[in-house]
Amino acid sequence: MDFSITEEQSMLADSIARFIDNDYSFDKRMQTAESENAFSAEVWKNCAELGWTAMLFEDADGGFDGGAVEMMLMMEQFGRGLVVEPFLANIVLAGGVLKRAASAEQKARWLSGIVEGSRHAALAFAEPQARYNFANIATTARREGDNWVLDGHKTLVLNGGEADLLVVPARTAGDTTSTDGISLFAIDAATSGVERKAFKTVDAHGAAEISLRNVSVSNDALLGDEGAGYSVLAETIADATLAVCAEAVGIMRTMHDKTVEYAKQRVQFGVPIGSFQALQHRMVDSLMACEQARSMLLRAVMLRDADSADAATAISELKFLIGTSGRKVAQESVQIHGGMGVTWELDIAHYFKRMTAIDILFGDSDFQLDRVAGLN
Amino acid sequence: MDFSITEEQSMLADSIARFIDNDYSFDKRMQTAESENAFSAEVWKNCAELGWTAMLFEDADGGFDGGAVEMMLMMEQFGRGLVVEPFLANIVLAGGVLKRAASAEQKARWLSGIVEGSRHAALAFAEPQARYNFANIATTARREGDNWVLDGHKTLVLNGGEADLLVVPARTAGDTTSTDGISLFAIDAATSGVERKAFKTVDAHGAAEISLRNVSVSNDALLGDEGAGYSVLAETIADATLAVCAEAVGIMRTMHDKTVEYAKQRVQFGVPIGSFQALQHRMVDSLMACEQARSMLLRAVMLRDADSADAATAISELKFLIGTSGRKVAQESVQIHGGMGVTWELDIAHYFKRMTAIDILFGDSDFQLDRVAGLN
Amino acid sequence: MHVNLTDDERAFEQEVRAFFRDQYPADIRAKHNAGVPLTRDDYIRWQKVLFKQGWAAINWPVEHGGTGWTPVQKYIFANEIANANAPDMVPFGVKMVAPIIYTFGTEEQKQRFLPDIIESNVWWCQGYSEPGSGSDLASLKTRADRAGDHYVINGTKTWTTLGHFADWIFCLVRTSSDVARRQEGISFILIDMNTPGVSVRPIITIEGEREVNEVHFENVEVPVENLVGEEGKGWTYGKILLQHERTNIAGVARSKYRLNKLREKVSQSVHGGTPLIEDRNFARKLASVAVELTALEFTELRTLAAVAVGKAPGPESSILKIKGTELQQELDTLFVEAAGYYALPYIPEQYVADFAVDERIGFGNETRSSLIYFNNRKASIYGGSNEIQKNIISKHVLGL
Amino acid sequence: MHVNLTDDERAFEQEVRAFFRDQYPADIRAKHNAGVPLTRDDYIRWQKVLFKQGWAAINWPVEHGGTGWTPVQKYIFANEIANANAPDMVPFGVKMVAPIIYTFGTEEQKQRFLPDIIESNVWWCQGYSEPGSGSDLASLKTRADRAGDHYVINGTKTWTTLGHFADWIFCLVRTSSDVARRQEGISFILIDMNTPGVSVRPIITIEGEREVNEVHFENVEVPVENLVGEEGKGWTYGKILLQHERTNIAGVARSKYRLNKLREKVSQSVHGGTPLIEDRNFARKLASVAVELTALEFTELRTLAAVAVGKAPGPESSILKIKGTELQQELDTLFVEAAGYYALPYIPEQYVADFAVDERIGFGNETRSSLIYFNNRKASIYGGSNEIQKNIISKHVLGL
Repeated sequence: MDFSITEEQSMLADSIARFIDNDYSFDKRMQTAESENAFSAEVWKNCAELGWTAMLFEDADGGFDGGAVEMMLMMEQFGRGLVVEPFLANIVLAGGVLKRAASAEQKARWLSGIVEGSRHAALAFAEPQARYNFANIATTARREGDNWVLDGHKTLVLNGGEADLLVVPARTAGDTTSTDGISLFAIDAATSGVERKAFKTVDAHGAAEISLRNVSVSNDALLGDEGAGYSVLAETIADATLAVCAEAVGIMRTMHDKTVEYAKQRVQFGVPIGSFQALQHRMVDSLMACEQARSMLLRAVMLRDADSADAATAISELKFLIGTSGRKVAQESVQIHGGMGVTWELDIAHYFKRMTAIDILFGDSDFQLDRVAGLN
Repeated sequence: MDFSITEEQSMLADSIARFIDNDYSFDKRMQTAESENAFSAEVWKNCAELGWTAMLFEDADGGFDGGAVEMMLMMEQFGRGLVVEPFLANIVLAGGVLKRAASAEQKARWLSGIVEGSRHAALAFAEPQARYNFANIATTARREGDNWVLDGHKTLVLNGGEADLLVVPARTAGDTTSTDGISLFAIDAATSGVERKAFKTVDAHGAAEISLRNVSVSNDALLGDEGAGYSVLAETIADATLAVCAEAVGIMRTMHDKTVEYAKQRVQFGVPIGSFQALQHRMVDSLMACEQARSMLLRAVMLRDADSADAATAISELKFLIGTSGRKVAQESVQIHGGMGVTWELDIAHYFKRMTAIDILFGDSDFQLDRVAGLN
Repeated sequence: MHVNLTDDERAFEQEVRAFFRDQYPADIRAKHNAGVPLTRDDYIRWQKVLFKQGWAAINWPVEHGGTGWTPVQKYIFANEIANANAPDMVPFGVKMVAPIIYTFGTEEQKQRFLPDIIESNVWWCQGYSEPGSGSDLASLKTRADRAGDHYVINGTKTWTTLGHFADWIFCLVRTSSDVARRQEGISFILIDMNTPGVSVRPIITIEGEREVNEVHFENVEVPVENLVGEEGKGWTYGKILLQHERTNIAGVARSKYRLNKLREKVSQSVHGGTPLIEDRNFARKLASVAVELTALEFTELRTLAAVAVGKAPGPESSILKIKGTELQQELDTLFVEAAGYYALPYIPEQYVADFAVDERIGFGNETRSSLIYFNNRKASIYGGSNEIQKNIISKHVLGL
Repeated sequence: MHVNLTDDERAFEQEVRAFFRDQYPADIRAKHNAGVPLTRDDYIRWQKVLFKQGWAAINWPVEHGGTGWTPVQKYIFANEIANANAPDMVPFGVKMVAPIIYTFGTEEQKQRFLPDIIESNVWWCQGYSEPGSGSDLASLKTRADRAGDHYVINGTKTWTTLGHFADWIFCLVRTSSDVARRQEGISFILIDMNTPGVSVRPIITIEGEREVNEVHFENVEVPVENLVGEEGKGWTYGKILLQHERTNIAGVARSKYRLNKLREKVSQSVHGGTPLIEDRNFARKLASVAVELTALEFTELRTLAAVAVGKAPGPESSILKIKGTELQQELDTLFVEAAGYYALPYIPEQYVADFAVDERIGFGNETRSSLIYFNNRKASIYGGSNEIQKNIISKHVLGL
């Protein structure tokens, strides 16, 4: 039982913290967020040069063997800085599937660019009818000669507009909700039959709706064994869920701190509003929520790095807690900021929107609690 | 749309209010509550003389034709006074079944005494395996010659120790949870095979566990048609649920008022604790809960008196609201009273216990919400 | 005690329902239902229809063009306008400044301003809050210095809703600092926004739209006859104004309409998936909000009934504001939960009139749910934050 | 960063588990599991077993008989004693007064009092709160007037837990009123309860049992050598005492044990009915509490780890008190909900040793659930109410 982190780990956290403080001001972030594709090539280049895009990959794949702890430290800082660049989509989601399922040859072809930060990719894990069940896949892939032909519709594909590589789960057997018969394909976004409608999300991340019509790809687009994609998908979504929870903990803490600070500065009735006991007790509730969330995060991270059988459930427990208490902390922060809290010009509003999006991503708190209680 | 009450109705409310204020002090109530059978014959006689035991029965049955409004006004006051005498068990439950199902002859034999307050009765509506589903009846009644023979076990029979008449739902057909095949029997508590274990409830009401072993009664013990008892039972339980909700509204308001009063008197740190904003806002939340509960009560009462088809659901909605917000108001009252709130000598503790019991009676808030949402 | 409507009330209900069915312009209805922001002209055109019907100023005294309706009639109207999903009268003129004018204004002021308000010829906005004066309104700093036959106004007002549409603004201003209680130095004044020195700056709110503004006054000269009532009495008038517009403050009828829409929505399958209502937990949450909403409806009816027999609504109506906004916001979150991933796309262009919803891609109004959720966080903040309302109840109802 | 126990820690865990399995007296175990209140002798007999094992004073310095355990060992012990459902040491002697004595007492006081505490020869109780001094402890009025070689004590202490079992009481008393800060007039003194003038009056709590008392002092003469530390420094000692006993303050291990018991209970059919766990809503509530509890367990572990590396636990531990008691009370309500109608019978005689549960009538420990729920409302009130804890966090952690 040890909560301490290594020298290297704390250096990693510090370097990102410095980057956020010095090179990722809120104004700069908003310029990026309001730009056409909500993304700064310069920032992403920076992430690559500092080795962050490679951090979570194995040495053999050109990475630095980072685990859940490293991912947590990075995402917490990205949360604090409200970073919009597609770390989650490229590294954790698309990269996560490739590093688990791709052959050496496929890795050389597709993963290396992701590790180096030169290639943009996306994992199309969601479908319109599925709500949050990522095993619910209606998109089909059928053999046609030596090729695979895909048909279907994918929703909310994070980084789907920017990506030149699409990782697409499709059904090669079984009925729509079966965990068997899911196969994974790596598809060049330029392939004919791929139609993308790119858009920004409410929290200023790039995404796209993607429809596939008779999209024909050669057999080496298949990642891993035919029909055996579910476990890879599950592992990857679990990592991604853990990642956004770490980001959320960074956001919760930041919103809480900014709110306490505001309450000390904002004077009404001749005194700082932070002197009103009703607000004090609510800010204490928020602090407790932050601490409880961090505790649950550390637990999930430790279990994940220990390859514990409980890790998956621990991540659902964490996501449930984040979903409920994160929403509360965010709402209280806005409320205590008063009118300013609902203006575009203040960062609080944008933290609020990101928290809202995180609750939804990979299944909201109700969905997670059903999983924890073994009800779905 | 009219929230006003008649002259007679307000006189009724006033007379009970006077009785509570002048003749039912907390000390007197506690003496009764701590006595062997938690019941004062003198008080009950008083209720009869003032016409309260007759209020809710029809003129033809020797009553005063009171409806849901009258019941509400009475129960609210009984709640305020923490009255332990078995008005609910005698009048609303046992009397409720008899007035609906009994023949003229049966009424003359059993109901008249209840109306006059001279006879004690009980309705055995609960069974151990049933939780809150009163249609779940394992107790059986089978014909044996001209007689009926009953076997089974009834739990938490309110006033079951005091009662000389037991109204017993038993199954004459159908499986355990079927709403068909439930028959109602009026049984002399002294009948052989009836075993009673009388006890007091945590809120100082008399009750008993009753087991029936080969209890043989003649055919004229059957109330109404064989197998058709469910609707009578449902109507009666609905009335009783409405009654305890009215009582609860009286209790909530009283606990709230006493808490505000205490907060004005109790000095800590040199000021009344009522000057602390965190407590003020929580007391405001309690006030709002009281007002919302009263609104829902008035609605249910009006729909009930209008014989509306929505009445049953309205009562479940009310009970759900009371169960959740009543618990909150009660817990806050105790909390704000501090150590004194958890002492036997202070009335707050006993209001608290009654509120807890009311949440459970006839189905707690979770049970009611499932009914409201059409899930059970 | 009974819950039924009289035959006359039922007839009235039919009349109102027919009016919204037949008179509410189809093009405005379509835009509004699609969540497309209405233009200034849309509002005015619709409000002139209400005026023509005699329903533009429901709560005004009859002699000024009010309806003289009973509380139950007002309740019925509120339900019908909500069920038609038709916009209410923009409140600043008819519901906010007008009562001050007809209660405290001169005969001349009444004749000059009231007709244009009820006929929607002049658009009014509100100048109360300031950057430094939110919950603590009495600390406002905008000055009105007397200079001969006019006042010179300097200062900034904020959170001015639809101020960019407005012709006139009513303001609380400081006409004297040399008073015992700071409230006593405040006056109520009417300002033509075309006066030199008045400038309006947009404030973009969390969801990205322009709804509120900052209004700046730089040496703005306002004739003294635009002062309403006595100098230094503005605070009293302002408070009375706040106590005035009680009906519908909780927005119960609108919330009921939204709840029904939500129930419809989740009862249908989305893109071939399972209807969300089959999720027992969601069904329970929906039922729970419905119960609280029904309770609030009756709390409001009780208040209206009390008012009808002459009791002042008083601070109890703060309960309506708190509970009403809490329930609005609970509904907001349920809409977002129902939308799931479709709450996330941010596509503003979808909400300008000519944008055709791309059904194949599948964005319907789901994407609107999060924007409404974000924007409506204001509900517990404006009109006196819910914390301020609790202070009011604590002091004036509980006597703490 | 890792979550595993070392081999040594696993071995320790086995040792502790074996101890509770083999050394915890069967008769006391049976009574305690049945919810039967333990007698004074039961407690003492059990505590002497712990002493024999060397585990009576876990947190004491080793030289006085403490264990010198690591935070993880203490965490393991807390889990094992909870899973054995064995009573903790009654805290007033070993956990409350002893640390004050060995930190601030004289050599003579240490030798005179500590051995009897660790050996459970003397039963101590606490004299802090007074009828007029609850949350505002510093307002206490019990006086200790110096008269030659003794103090004369007059006043009343309240909420004295198990005071009717106690031989000695430690009190905060006022030795001077003529001070700048009222805290400075308070001293920490030890009183033999057999001294003339000491009387103990029972306070019956909400559920009907005698647990706490009022202790009255009428001209009670106490030798000056019973003063601990300096006169007027009692408040400081008292505060340090409160900061002292951090481990286990949240009662997480006990709550985990209860949660598992509850899960077992609701997984079984009651009297042939459907197991409550099949009610999805109850299952979700159970899961939700479990999550919060797991989070709190790790919050506590983080605090312990911080203490281990020399950081003071500080006011953060107020979080443990608040969350811990909130979760205890949530569990209390779930037990009542699970019991349903069987939460209602009040049968005190069922809980005296010789009462046989009437299985046919069907009362099991269900009936205990409501009494525990009622009684444990105190958890958010005592030891500094949760409101006071929030004030502490607000001031000392948030700096508000």
